[in-house]
Amino acid sequence: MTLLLLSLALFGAGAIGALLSAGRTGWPDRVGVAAAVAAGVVGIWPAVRAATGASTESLRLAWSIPFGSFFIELDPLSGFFLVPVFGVCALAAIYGFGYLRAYRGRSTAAAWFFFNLLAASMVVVIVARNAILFLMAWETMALSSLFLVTFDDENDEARAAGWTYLVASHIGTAFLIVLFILLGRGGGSLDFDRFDASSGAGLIFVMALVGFGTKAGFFPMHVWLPEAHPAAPSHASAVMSAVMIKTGIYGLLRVLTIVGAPEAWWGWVLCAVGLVSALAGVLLALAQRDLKRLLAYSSVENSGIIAIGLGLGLVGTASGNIAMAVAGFAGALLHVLNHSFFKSLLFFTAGSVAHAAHTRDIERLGGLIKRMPLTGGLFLAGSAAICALPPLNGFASEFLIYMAGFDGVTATAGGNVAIAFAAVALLALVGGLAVACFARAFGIAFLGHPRDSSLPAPHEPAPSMLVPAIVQASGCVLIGCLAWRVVEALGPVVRIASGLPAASVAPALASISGPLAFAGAAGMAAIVVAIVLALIRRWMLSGRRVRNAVTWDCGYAYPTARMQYTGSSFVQPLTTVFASLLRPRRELVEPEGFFPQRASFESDTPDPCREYVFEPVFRRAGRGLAALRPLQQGQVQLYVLYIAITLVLLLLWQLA
Amino acid sequence: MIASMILVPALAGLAAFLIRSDRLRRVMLVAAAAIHAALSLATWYRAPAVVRGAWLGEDAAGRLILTLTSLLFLACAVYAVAYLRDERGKRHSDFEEGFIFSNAREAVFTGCLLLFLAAMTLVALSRHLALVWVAIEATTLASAPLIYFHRHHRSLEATWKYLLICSVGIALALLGVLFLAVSAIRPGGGAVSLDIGDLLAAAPNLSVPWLKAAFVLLMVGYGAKMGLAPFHTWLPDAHSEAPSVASALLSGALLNCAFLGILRAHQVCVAAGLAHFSERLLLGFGLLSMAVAAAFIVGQSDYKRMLAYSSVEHMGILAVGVGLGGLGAFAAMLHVINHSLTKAMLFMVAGNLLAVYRTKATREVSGAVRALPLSGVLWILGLLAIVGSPPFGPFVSEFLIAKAALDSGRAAVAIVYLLLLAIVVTGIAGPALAMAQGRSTASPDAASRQSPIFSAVPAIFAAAILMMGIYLPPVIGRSLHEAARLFGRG
Amino acid sequence: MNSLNALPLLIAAVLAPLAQGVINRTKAIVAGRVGQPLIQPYRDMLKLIRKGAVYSETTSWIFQAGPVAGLAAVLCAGALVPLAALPALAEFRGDIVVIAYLLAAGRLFTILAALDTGSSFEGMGASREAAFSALAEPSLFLALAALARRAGTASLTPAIAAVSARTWTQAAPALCLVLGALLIVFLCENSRIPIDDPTTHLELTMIHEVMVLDHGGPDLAMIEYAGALKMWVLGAILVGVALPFHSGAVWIDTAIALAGIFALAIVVGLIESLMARLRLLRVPELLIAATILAALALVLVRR
Amino acid sequence: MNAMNQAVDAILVMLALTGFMLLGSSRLTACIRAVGAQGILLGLLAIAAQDGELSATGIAMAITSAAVKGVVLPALLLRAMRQANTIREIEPLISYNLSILLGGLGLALSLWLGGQLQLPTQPASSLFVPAACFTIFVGLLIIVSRRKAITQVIGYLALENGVYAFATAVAVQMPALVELGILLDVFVGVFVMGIAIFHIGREFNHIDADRLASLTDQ
Repeated sequence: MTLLLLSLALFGAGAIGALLSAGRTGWPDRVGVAAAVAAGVVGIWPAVRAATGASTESLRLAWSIPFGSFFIELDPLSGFFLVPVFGVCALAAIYGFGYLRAYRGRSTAAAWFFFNLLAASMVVVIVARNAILFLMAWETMALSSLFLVTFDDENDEARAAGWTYLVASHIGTAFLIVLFILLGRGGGSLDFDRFDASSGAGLIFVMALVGFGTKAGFFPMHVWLPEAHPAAPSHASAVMSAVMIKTGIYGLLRVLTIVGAPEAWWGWVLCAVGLVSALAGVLLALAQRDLKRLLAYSSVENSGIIAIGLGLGLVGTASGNIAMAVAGFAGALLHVLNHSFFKSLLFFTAGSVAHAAHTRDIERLGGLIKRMPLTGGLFLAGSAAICALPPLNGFASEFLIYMAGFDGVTATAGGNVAIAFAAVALLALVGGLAVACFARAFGIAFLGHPRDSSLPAPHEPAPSMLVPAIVQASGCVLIGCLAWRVVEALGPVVRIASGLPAASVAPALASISGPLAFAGAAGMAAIVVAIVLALIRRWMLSGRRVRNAVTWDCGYAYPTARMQYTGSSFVQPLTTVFASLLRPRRELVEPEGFFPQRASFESDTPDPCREYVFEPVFRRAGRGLAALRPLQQGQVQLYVLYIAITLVLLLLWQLA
Repeated sequence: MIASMILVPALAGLAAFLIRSDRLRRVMLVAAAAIHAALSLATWYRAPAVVRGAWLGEDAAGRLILTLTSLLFLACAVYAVAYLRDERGKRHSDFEEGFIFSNAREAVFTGCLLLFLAAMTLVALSRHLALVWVAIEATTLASAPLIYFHRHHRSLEATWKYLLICSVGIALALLGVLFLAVSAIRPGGGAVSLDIGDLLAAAPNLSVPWLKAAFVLLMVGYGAKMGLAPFHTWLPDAHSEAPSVASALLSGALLNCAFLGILRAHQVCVAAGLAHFSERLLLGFGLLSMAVAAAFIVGQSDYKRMLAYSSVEHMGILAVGVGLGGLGAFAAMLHVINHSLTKAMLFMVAGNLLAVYRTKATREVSGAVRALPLSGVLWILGLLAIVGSPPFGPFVSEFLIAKAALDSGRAAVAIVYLLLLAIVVTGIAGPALAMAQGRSTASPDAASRQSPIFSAVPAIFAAAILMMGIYLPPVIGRSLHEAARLFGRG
Repeated sequence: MNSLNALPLLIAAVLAPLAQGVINRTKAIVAGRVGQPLIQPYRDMLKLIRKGAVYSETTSWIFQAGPVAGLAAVLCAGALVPLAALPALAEFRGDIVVIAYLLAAGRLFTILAALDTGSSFEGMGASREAAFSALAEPSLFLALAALARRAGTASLTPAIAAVSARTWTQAAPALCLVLGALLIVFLCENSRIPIDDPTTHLELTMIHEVMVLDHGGPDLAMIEYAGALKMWVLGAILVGVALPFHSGAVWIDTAIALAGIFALAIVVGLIESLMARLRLLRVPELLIAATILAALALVLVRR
Repeated sequence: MNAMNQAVDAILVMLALTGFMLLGSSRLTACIRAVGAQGILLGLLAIAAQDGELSATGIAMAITSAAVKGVVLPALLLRAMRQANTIREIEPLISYNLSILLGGLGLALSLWLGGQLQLPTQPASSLFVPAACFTIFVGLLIIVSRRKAITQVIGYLALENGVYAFATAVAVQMPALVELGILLDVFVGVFVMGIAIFHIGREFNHIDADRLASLTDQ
């Protein structure tokens, strides 16, 4: 606990220090990074100890704010969610040190102030055990990340994104306010341990789902996410995508632990939300041209996958299917951890690309892997991990979720089977689409020829931007190969999250870790075989003629880089299949005549939810409100008339 | 001591009209404000006993609003001195229509400021409802010239509307007071005076229909002053045309005083067992005001008007809070403080922006953080605070009001309340970001010429707002409870 | 796990190309030709292995990683698939998922290798491969899930072992639907008619063949071999469901299984000679149809 | 005693009639005279209402208020009118006939109110409440329906007169309220001054309040 408080203090010091040293160029960066890294290092140890159930400490101080109290607790669940917070924040800080050099010529003090503030507030959110404290931290988190999003505020998109984000998070918070008031109604206090959800648990669950789902990026409350995450500087995007949206998952889990025994329909709802989010996320990611936007949508997808896991877990607990419950919760939790690894990795590398090539539009990139082989390799690793390819960590967590699904398929009855089947099938579809999506992202951006000669020649980024990515990548591999150990260590967390007794959790976990080990082994075997085959091929080719030529051009004499397949054309088959859902925007200039001059096909996909739901609603509402404007049309006679009429009506009403 | 709190500003105000030298007058302004503040703070240490039948006295609610007013006024006085020094002897070209206009005489402005303070003090301190009425009347008279400081047709129009609407309202309020008097007449002849103490004592046997009618009239009359919809119509005009320091006082102090007037009537109703009746009215008008304000805030093109409407919204919130009773009343009293601090600060910052950008059109202002670093940041902070986002003061009170609504089982009220707050957020978030961020459209030299006082004063307020959000001094908390108990119904 | 468990993998490794030969021969016969000898695929691969290699300057190490990864993935997947009654080399809960994702891994690298060439032909093929196999995934999983539901376990070997003659008598319709779905997936994954035509000469209409246009020599050999192996492995699942005969004796079971697989090969050959390739736009509809078949199967097995 | 009561009733009726005069007449001078008349009537009312025990202060009050309301203010208004050289209210927002019609409605409303709110004071004419309310109603109606700022001031005066009339009803019980009435009149003085001052002080060369409409949200 003391270490935790110390790390909080360090974050705070970093924030203040960055502001105070604003005057001298370079200093805010040094201070901010140093503090963040130190805080991360200090904090991760107690977090791990708590996560593994070694210790549960709490601290409760009085607070003069009505119903407020400074009550924090570090239990396995909090500890588990704190680990990535500290880890990713520290690494992102190091990365940002190099990345923010791009903004030379303007003070980075604000950036580092808000970065450290964001980190600190996330920590408080996760340990807070009082509604007021929680909401304060929650909103501080939202605001500090908001100002990171609009850090590059001279660009209009960033400001628009900021507005969307601010509004979305406020509306989400409104639901949380209702949630906490409902929880606190009985106990007369807003401390978590005094909550009682004896009445209206269903309503409470829905409130939590909407309020926290907005932060976690569940469809359709995800609209802010693809706007905000790309706009932020990449180290901030990494923190937001990899860690911050997980606080939504955390909140949902925390509420579940409070409300006690779940009902089956919660699981179904959560599953359904997760499936829709995952599918929508991956489809929209598939159709994006902006690399970071693509990653943001894939965060929506992964939030969905986590939700599927949780949903299956809830169904399991509700229907007494322990194996399913444990597999579901374990999978979801492990995926939380894994996603924080590969998503930050992907954002780091994507940031390096944007940093080096000065564009995030994959249609203009290409051939990067020759210029920046290391970054390319790292991005490939991240892609493989997020596509859940064995033996990387993404596979481990999705494997567990599949396990939960299959347990539901084999060992339950009624609607539970149906939802489990749906989960398995759609997870499979999502997996396939994810492969397509990242094949496109990596293939178009890193392979082939550079598509746009006007871009500057890219180069590997500074080591400060490579090292964090390398760390995360190795993390992906390690967790993937040792997943079975990790899962066994997850025991305490799963116990708290699922509310099941330790006696039944431990064996269930043990029974999963075996298959997990096999699965990992199979993946590693594949790698070994591949290496062997590669060696065989080298041996065969040694001494034979190996020459380089142009790509076979089907006899066409003048191939140019612009003849390559573009991202738009790559996904065209899928966008046509799902056109009714995606409604892609297509600019097609058809070739005309016998000697066509120019023809082109471009497609981009704005968020259909935003385009066809939220914007119309807001526009309508705006028009409706504007219809009231004539009330204030300037004539004082009219104003007095209002008074007179109101008065007469009131008197008639009250005295009659 | 109480009397002195009224006399000091009143005499100073009269003197201000006579004094020739500007410097001396400014010194006196600040001095009077400081003395007044000191006196009002002193009452926290040695609270003067409230004497039955005495015309003046200080109860918890009065003390809160008085202290708030007087501290606010002190800050505004400092700001005003700097402002007047800037404006001195200039002839301005109107930046909307380009004509040349001059300001009212500084003596008039200063004098009216002080008389205004005196009147508001009287509102807070008078124990006799008729006297309350007189005081509120006086505030109208004293503040009208403040609105008409810039001598041009728009401010003239605003003043005219302010005078007419508030006077009509006040006349109705007088009728209400008379009705109250009638309701206090015992059938057997002989009557209870309008002293609050006597009224509360005699409350149970007041005649109900007269009391109801009286409350309706007072509610409408003072409501016009307080800016409850649909009587709020003067507010946006006055606030957009008055000099910012005046707007700050109007929104931060005057509205509270009118609110206090309504509270007194409500107090009597509660004592008379008509709590449900008066609370229902307050709830209704509160929500209505919030709704109207929300409708006009969304897509508002003039940022000073936007602030004015947000005042209407927050008056609605106060009414809702009191209407909920119990915890709601406590929250409302807390919100009085939070809103006054925030809104006063916002109007001052708006004044700074106006001075530099020379436009009230939201669309034409951007990059304030670059042009006026401190003011720009304060602008964002203030707007975030006013829409009730943690960790600022208003969040706490607004949260508590929502809690009061849900705890008392009024789910519908809570839903509407939160929905309207959300709508307001969508309306204010835009300007908050768009005006503060982006490339600056201001002329750098104008920005550089601005005196630090202009941003220092609001900065103090910002600190106070943040403090109210994360630490509520126990002494304030106690007197809030005391005040809430006056009309909290248990 | 005794040494016999290695049998399915070994058989597959050895005989996989033969199945291809059978298909080609069937087509030839139907077309009234004599056709190539059954062992022609072996000859082709030997020839390729003996050649040198030509790599495009455009390409990077990804291009060379493609074939290797593809083959490795299929080999490992094969280790988890039983040959009808013969249990697989390894079996554990959820090996179904591992098989599918190993194949996916192989596919990713093949696609990347294709994109690495920077030629729009390969791009075309890669794009189609990605799209169609993604659409095929759900039907594969649903079919397997249906089997798992019947067998009460999410492991392939027992799931297939659980399909007995009695099962057929009980749940014939469900199993037929499963077979139908699996068959479509099988054709799609192995890019056979009606999804893809391996023998077309027009790149614009190809899927798999065009992806590997730039590979030659040993690389191409690996790709061909991997393709054959993949077909064998998926075919083994299909046959396992279709032929529910478990005599205890290994040799009989093996014989039955081989018979089954070659029968499948002949079926494929017939399909290829009797049907035309679908227009690319129609392919998704076919795959969705497969999903629906599998879903129906589920409705049946739920009871 | 009884005579007093009849006198009170008579005064109240006349008050109501002046109200109709206000509504009906287009000439500003006529309106101003009507308001003045109301002022005088109120003075009489104040005396008549405090039946019998005439206190010196009471009489003084009555006289001063009659002087202010009946003489001073009308004079001010007439002056202001001449300065703004407007003789009549040209096309009001509501036609005179309609205003009179509405006046009738208002009278009905006031009578109903009088029925609802019985004065507990003894002895008091049952006409007090209706007459007062009606006068107030007339005031509001004029403010709402007329264009000229000066006409609105007249309406406001009528409104005040209504309130004052009611005050006299309870004046017997609490003299403090009469002081309020005075104070109110003083304020009205200030108010009218204000008007006078600022359109003497030019800016507009008209005094049409409905053309003071540049501040809107449209």
